[in-house]
Amino acid sequence: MAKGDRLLDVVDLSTHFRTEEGILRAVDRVSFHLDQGETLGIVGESGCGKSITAKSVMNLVPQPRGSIVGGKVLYHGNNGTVDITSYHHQSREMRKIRGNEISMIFQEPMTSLNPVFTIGDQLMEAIMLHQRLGRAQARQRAAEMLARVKISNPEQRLDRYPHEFSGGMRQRAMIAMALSCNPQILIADEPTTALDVTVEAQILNLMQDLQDEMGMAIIMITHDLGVIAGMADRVLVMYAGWGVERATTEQVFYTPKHPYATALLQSIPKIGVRKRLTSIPGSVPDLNNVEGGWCYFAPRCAEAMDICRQKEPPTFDDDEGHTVKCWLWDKQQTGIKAG
Amino acid sequence: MSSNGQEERQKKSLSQGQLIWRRFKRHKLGMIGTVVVIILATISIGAPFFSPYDYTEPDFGQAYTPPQRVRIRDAEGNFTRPFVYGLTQEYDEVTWERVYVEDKDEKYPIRFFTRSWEYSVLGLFDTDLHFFGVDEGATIYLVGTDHIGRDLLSRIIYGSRVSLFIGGVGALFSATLGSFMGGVSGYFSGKVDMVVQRFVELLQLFPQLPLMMALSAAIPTTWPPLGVFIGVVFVLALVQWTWLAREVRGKVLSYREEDFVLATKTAGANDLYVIVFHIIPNCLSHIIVVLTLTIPNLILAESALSFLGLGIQPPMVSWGVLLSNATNLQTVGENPWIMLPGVFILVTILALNFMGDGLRDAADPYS
Amino acid sequence: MLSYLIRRILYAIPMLLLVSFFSFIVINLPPGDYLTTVQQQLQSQAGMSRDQAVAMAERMRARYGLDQPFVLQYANWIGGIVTRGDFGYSFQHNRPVSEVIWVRLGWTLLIAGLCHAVSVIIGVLIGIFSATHKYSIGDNIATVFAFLGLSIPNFFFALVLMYLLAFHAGVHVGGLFSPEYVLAPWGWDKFVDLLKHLWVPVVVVGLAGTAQNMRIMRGNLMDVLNRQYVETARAKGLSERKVIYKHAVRNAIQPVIMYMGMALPFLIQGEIIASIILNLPTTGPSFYYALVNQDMYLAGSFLMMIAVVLVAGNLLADFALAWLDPRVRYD
Amino acid sequence: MSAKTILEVRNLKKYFPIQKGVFRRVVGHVKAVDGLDFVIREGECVGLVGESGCGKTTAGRSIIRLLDPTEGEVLFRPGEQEVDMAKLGKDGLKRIRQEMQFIFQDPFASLNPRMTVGRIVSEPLKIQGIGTQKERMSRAGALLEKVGLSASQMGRFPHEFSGGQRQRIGIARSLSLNPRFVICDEPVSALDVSVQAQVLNVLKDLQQDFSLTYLFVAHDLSVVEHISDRIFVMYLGKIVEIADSQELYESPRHPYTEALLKAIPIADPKLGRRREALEGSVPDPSNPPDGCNFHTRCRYATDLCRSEEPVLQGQQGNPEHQASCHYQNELQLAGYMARGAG
Repeated sequence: MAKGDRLLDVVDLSTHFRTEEGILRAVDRVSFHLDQGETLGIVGESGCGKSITAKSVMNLVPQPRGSIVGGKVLYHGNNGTVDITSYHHQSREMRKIRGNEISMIFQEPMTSLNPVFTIGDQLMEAIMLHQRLGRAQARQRAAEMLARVKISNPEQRLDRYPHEFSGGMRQRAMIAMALSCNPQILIADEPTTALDVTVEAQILNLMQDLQDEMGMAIIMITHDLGVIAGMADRVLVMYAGWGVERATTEQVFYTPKHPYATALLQSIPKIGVRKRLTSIPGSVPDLNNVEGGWCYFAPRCAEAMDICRQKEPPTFDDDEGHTVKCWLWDKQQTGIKAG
Repeated sequence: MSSNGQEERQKKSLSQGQLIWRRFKRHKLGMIGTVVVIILATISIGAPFFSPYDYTEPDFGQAYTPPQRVRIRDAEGNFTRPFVYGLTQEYDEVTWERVYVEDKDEKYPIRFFTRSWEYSVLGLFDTDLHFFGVDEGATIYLVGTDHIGRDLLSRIIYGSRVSLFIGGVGALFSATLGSFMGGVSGYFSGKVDMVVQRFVELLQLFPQLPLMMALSAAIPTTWPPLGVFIGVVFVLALVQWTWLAREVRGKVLSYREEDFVLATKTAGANDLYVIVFHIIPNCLSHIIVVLTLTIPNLILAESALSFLGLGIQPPMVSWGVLLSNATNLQTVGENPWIMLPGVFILVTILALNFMGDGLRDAADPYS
Repeated sequence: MLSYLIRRILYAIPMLLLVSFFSFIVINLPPGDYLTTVQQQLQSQAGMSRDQAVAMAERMRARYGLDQPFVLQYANWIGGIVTRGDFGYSFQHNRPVSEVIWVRLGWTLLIAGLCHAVSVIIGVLIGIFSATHKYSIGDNIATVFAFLGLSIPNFFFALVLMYLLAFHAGVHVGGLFSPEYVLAPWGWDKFVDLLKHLWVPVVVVGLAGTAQNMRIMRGNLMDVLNRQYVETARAKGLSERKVIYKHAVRNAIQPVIMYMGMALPFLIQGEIIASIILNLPTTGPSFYYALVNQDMYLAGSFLMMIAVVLVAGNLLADFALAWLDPRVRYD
Repeated sequence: MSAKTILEVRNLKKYFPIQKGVFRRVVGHVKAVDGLDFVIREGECVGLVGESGCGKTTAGRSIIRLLDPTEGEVLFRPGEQEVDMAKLGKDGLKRIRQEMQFIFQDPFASLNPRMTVGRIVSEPLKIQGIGTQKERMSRAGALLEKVGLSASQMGRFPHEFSGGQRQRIGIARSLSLNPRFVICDEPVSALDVSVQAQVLNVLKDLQQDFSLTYLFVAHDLSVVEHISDRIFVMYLGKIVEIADSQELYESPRHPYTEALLKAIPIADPKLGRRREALEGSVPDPSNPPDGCNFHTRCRYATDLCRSEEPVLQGQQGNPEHQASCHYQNELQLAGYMARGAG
């Protein structure tokens, strides 16, 4: 497969949760795609559904309360195109993909490794499972992977337990584990949020180096616009379960279309610019049992119109693939921006 | 915003207590348990009213009467109001044992709010009103009688007073002691904590029942039944408090480091203020849960002690005392209904456990 | 690891001393002693005068050291235990205590140990099932069973079981052997007969423990299943079986092991009361009669030995935990 | 800056014992805060930055005596009189609490879930015995309005508010005693980006309106830059650099500061592409390296750095800009602006 080939098509993905208060629409008709070797950033604030989107792609939605209720996740793998949502979450087919073709690393490096097994055990597990290697070979490969994520003395470190590693080292070990089977896609769910800036920079650089070497595509999930700007080729902005804007990183940062994206960019403090921050008033709506039929961002939006409170905005697409889910871009409504 | 905005707002003006109550109402087993507990408590408070017979009055002619069946169909197969048949005694011709036979000619309807033996209400006035009974000349032993012909149901109802009281008061006593010790040890840590913790550990190294047995054996046999009763409550509470003390200590330790407690300290509050206004209110729901779960333990312990003759002494009755008549296998085989007080213990403990579990889930939904 | 173990063992020593002292205090609480009873008997049955009886009792007190101050009595007692394995004299049995307790303690430990093993295995298995089939019918049944198990007083359960077996199934119950085997030498038949009797106390005593283990395992496993490393294991592509049994259960079982140390008292107390009803030759009945008759050295020794067993049980649980969890070892 | 000094910290240390072995003997100390010296002047906002474990939170808590310092003086001068916070007894401490307050990081843990917002905000007044119940409540209402909430929400409970709102309630509480000096411990790090801006703006407005002095503890360098006049950089329990905010970002004097600035993520795809990363990780604070703390990770380190500990001192010709580096006058370190931003 060559760089630029389509790897993943997510179409109208909806994932819901049953909660005490009713149905929570964590992910609501979200679409995006991913090409070979590129990095897609998914950005949004807590509770916007970005993590659940990633877990849906892995078919790892928390059971039994959550389920994928609509849409498709088309994975164009080595064995042709499959729709991941059509597999049972525990099926053999799904497990062949997980950890082998699509891997994932998580936000909390402190808790994502099992405390009672050695790092080596945990690394070898996936290698032995997917690559059908014996223990000795798997151990060999595990040590190689640790060396690759720049952990010194990999042979000795294999026999260590997670609590003997620092946060940054654990995240490296997680990356080694995720990449040990040469996956096509690496999903990184806030991989550096729990880490210090200097360690964050180490980890992000490492991920970029490994991407250059191994050629996998990355889905980078984060709330940090700085991380997105540094890593992503294209960006999906999420708000309250919706994908509100999708474009190249340059487009999103320099010519954002959705008022939420614009406001978000203005609300982060910039060094050297000491003017008052533009804050977004209010807070994210409670997504339990919301009735649709309006734009969830309207109550916080400076440019909200009547229609925003009455009708859900459709997604508008310019010819260059820059999409936005906002009434301001409807020619019938304004004509100003959409011009 | 949306049509459910109204509801949103309504939902949101609830205190923690109200939220707990809302969650508790959704817990089915918890609610069932609570209803059973309320019924049991009502019956034990109104024991004389609900007892058809005087529980202390022997009737040697009626010894070991089996439970009488309440019928709603008479011999001709017609449905009528509930009634019992009269009983006649016969002797088995082979074994010469006494057997009770229903006399199908004598029908005695069950009457409600009847009058029979007299009792006094709170020492204020005397009355002879009872919840149910039958006309003079017949008997109504719904769960049979004991070896000297006392109505077992009345005895169970009176026994519930002692059993529930011991459970409730003992739990309250041990909860007070436990919360105090746990709170002090958790909040002040250091040496105080060391001493209390070692003592708690020491007590916990002994299985509760043998320890209670040993302590109960220390209650002088010369004491009157009421004295023994108070002694038993003390013994139970003294052995039980350590459990709560540990839990409260843990809670206090975690709350002590909570930011809201630190915030109060930075406002200049002293330890007493912090404990009274912040730590206790936050531990309270937890303490109530543990208290609820302590009651069944104590009822169980009391019944075991009394069963062994080391607890409540006759003529006072508790469920354990009643069951102590069932130690002889031969007697039980011939009169199996004397095991029935055990069913009451089981139901009570089950109901209290359900209630406690429901409360715990409601108070601490994320643990 | 080693320092952890040594610390636990060193810590147990003062605890053992405290336990013995506390046992001795408790046993000395009742007013009077065994010889008060003897004195009354001498008066009423042997026809002695009050003065004669008192004098005789005093002589016996002096002989057994019961006229000494409390602390000295304790020192003598504990000194005898530590130096000679002498636990004092049982007035009731007219024999040294050490001749009475060991066999009985052995049976108690055997039964409690069996119950422990059974309740851990069954409880953990049901707990795993329940947690992985949350809110299913099976889970609900298991939950109700657990509540029943925790709520039924075990003397009542023993009673009902005996009644059912004796009068409805026609089985011999009570004791550990059928009458014909009690005095018989050990052999296969006697062993089979033992098993036939042993299951009753095991079921009676093990029920509550099983229920408790099931509740703990269910709660822990449900908690562990929400942990990030379980998700990591799933994301690797491991089968659900492996995710649960290798990654989740291994972590969830630690509190069960910790609880094993704490569960021992419940099992032993259950065994004691069940034995009294089932009339087993274990500590239970003997302890009970020793208490009733103020046979203080015997009762005190039983109480202390039970606590000693618990100290040992807790130590074992600590070691097991350290072996299972590298974080504890790390110290 | 010629304003008078409000807080002077001298040689502040906070060690936590480490117990090990069979007898739990104290075998060493985690030197969380290891000798801080600085002054804070009235009306300024000082940012205290550093990575996790550098001791910044411990420093804040030791100053306000949530922790008792192991050593050192904390001279606080709210009015004419000077007190040493580190040596105050209970009564003195209670009185001084009116002048020095604290804002916590976690908006969920810092409000008692069983109290109404009105009670939470007015509680410090009650503890200090100020005013009648009615007066206290009206002050609480006014403060809530001040932080952008409504006085009508006083009867509600904390769980009914979002993270940003809760943080503002916490701020209102800390201002109820009308303090002069407030220590803000990572007040926005638990919040979402859009809400973070609300809280930062509130903090800035309040500083103006109540003429407050802030010690702003944080790990996010862009947030700190935004709100602070001067910045202290901490590494392994020590301050390594003190400078005016703008100067620090333009021309850092300590290699660690330089490394931090290079690692800041920039929300600009053209500039933020690749960040230069500091190698290695923070050494064990119970066993800090000899010489300069930072030499194990410093790209400029020499033998001098490995053997001799540098002192925090002013630069030639610029005594206000202090750094603890042997080569602070020689090294040409790159500032944040060198990355093309700003």
